[in-house]
Amino acid sequence: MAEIFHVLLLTFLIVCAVAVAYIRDLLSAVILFAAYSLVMAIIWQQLDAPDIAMAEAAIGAGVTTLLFVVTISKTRRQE
Amino acid sequence: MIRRIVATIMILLLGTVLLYMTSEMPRFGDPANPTNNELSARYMEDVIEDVNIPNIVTAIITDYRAYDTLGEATVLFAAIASVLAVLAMHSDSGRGTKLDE
Amino acid sequence: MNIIQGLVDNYFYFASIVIFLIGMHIMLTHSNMIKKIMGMNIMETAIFLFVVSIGYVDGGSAPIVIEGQTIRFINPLPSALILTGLVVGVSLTAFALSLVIELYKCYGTTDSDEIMAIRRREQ
Amino acid sequence: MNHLPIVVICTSLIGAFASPVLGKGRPWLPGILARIIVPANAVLLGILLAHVGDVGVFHYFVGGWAPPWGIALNVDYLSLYMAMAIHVISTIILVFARGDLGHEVRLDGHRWYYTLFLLLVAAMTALAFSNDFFNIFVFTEVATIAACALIAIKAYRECVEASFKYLILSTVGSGFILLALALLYMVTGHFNLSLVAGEMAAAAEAYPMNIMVALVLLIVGFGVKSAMFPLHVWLPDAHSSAPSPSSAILSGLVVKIYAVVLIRVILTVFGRGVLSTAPIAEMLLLLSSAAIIGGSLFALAQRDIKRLLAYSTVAQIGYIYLGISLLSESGTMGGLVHIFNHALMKTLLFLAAGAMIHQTGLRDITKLSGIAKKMPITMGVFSIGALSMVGIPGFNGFISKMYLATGAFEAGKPAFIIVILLSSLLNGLYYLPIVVRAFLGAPDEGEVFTRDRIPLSMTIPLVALGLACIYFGLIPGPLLELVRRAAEHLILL
Amino acid sequence: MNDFVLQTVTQILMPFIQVYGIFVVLNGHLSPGGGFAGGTILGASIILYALTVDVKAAEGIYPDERAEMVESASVLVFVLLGLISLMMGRNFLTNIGIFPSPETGTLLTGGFIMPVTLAIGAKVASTVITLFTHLFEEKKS
Repeated sequence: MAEIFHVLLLTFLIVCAVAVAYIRDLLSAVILFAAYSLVMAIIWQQLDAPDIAMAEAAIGAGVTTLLFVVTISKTRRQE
Repeated sequence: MIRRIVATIMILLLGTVLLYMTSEMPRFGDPANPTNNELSARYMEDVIEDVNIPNIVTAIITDYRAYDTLGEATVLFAAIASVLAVLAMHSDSGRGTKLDE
Repeated sequence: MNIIQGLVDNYFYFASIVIFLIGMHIMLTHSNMIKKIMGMNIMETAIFLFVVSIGYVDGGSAPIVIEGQTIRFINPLPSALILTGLVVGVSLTAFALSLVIELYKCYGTTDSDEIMAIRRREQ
Repeated sequence: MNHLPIVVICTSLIGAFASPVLGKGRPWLPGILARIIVPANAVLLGILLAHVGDVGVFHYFVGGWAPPWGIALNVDYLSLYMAMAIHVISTIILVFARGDLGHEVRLDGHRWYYTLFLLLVAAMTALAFSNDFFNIFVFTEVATIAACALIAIKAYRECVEASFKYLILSTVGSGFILLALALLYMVTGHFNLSLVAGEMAAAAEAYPMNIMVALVLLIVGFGVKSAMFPLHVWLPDAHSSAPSPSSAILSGLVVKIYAVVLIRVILTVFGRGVLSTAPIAEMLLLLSSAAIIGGSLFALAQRDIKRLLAYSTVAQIGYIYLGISLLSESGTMGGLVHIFNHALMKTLLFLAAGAMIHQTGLRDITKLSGIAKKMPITMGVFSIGALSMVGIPGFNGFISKMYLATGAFEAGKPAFIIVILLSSLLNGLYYLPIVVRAFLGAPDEGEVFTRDRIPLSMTIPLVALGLACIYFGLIPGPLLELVRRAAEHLILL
Repeated sequence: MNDFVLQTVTQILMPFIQVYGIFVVLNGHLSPGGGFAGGTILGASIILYALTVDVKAAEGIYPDERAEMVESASVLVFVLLGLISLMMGRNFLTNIGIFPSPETGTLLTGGFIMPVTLAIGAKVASTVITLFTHLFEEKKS
């Protein structure tokens, strides 16, 4: 059961990564990246590494996304 | 365009090698893996005696391998210093000027 | 068949290698610099996933000692190192993004090919 | 005494951490601080070297935890040699920066410049001493960020672009390094270099793919950072657009510290057992020969003096890798001694070029004809550097080339002697015209060179470097003794 | 952004987020979390305030001079803690045996782990805020 859940999460990660590559709207790509980070945090919780899960949720989904959004607001939104 | 094709081919080649290697790796989650040696055993068994705190990960990053954490705080410091330096230096004069004049 | 069986057994490694390759592909083939940095982040998190899954042990639990209980833990060392790696990644991202903002002010674009074209025109 | 390596690293770090606060409103203070700390550390390293001569090489356990559990520092002759080189060359560059930096970086940026400089020195020293894979990764990142920022701090847009390109390629390299050390950890269960080396034979038996892929990834990862030949694309832009003191430290030291780490990893961790199973050393030989010839040919086509020097660095890195991958004692010695010799020469050339650009604003080598009438001292030491680069006997460049040639002969690969001779010829073809034109040529129309003085803080480092080039060319004994011990340590393993 | 609901909710939530961040920092050695995660949460709370209520006010809370002081001081504290053990004749960054470590499971246990975690927390929070304000505002320095 846990394996199926893991495979689903990993598939979601791969789909997100491919989508980031193909979406030309940078803001959407950043939002997808935030989703990717959150799923990554869940995976780390599943791998019994709660310390990294917390750090990833705060750093990956929070700060990195924020920095990207700020940069895009300063520059161009389309690729 | 040629650059993209070359990069794609290189990455596909690298991917084939890496995935082939993946199939030969120690099995995922196996307690008999080479990584589960005396090193991780010591961290788990002696952490209370050595460091006197229950969270093993924190014990590793702030005591056993505190030097790495010092380096990592230095990375943060380097990043913030770099960002401040770059943004401050380019704030007004000199922006957009070319090199050879 | 051995290879397929190996890949299925090591599905976490498999997935992280695939994501690593996707991230690297974004980094090397896209000309938009913000996309490049996103690719860099994806590549790094893929490696982090790889490292952490090395430390996973079937039936292990989170590495926090509870007095009087002897249970099997996952290997704590990769987790500890990746905690460091995460911060390194965000530092690199922040610095790269500040360079992108500067480049946008200098050249009016975030596309490295366009910057190359502008430089060639000026020479 | 045993604590000295960590004291050296920590004083640089403390200086770096304190500089932004101390330098607020007092832009001269961080420079003075740096010019006190780095020479003082060079002296401390000299004391440490004498101490190691008495008690032999040792490992220092940070936090008191012995290797499998904690991080060890490797205090041997290779790390001491590198750390000494870093501190001696940095001292000279820092003295030069006092006169030159005002023209390249705005005054309120000086505190950041010295902060980043000290961070870079500390990170490189830590890399030289480190005996732990993850520690190497962390300090590699510190050095990468600091080096990129030292380029981008100059307020020109070319610098920002070069810095970004450097950062992106370096990050790919870092990713490869992290993946490689994960692969090694996966099959050996350790991060400590010595312990991984101990497990290597068994692991190579059981998981040959992992070991081979990790080796290749490490070579590519550190190869990008140290500008190994086909991966050098970032170097010319980065080193030519940076402020002159930055160019000097980047070309003289930063690319080499990665080369040294790679050499240490390949020779002590993987060892000859793994190297003999695949033609890795032969590949490195071919790549470095391509670097030597290709870098020189590219340099021949340049007109911008700093760009020319940058391409020359690509060729010289080729010498270092050539010497190491010959796998003979003289070859290794030649490669290692070339690290210091090239650091002296290239620092000298970049600083002299910086002084010329500083006085005349000219970067085009064809416009520099007759400049020796204006700046005789600068051009004089530039000629010393150029002759040394070409490998004229009596200058230090000759010593390393001689050892490289002997090493090629010892290894039974005399074909590489031809490569070395050919590259000396090419070096002559692009360095000597500059010198000849500067001394004998007449100034262009419109360019009136009147004799004037550069600040003493710029002359002294130039003259010191010039004298050092001659000194180590005539009396190489003590340096060679140190290098021989470092090479023996590497070869025996 | 001038959305009243958003501003009110943010102002109500701010103290809770900050208390949680401080909790994560302080309990880093007893439960999951630590300086990195907690520091980021603390920093994120200020950024949230800046984004929804007022960037200028957030800068008033955390001006540049203070940021630079905290940046330098927190890392210096780390290095100096390591040097204390050096002065006592032990190796750099030695913890147990130099620093007092009361009984297991309490807040102050673990020698210098508490001060180090606090320093890292302060450092990370400060870095996050400074990065945001500088990329967002790019003031003249």
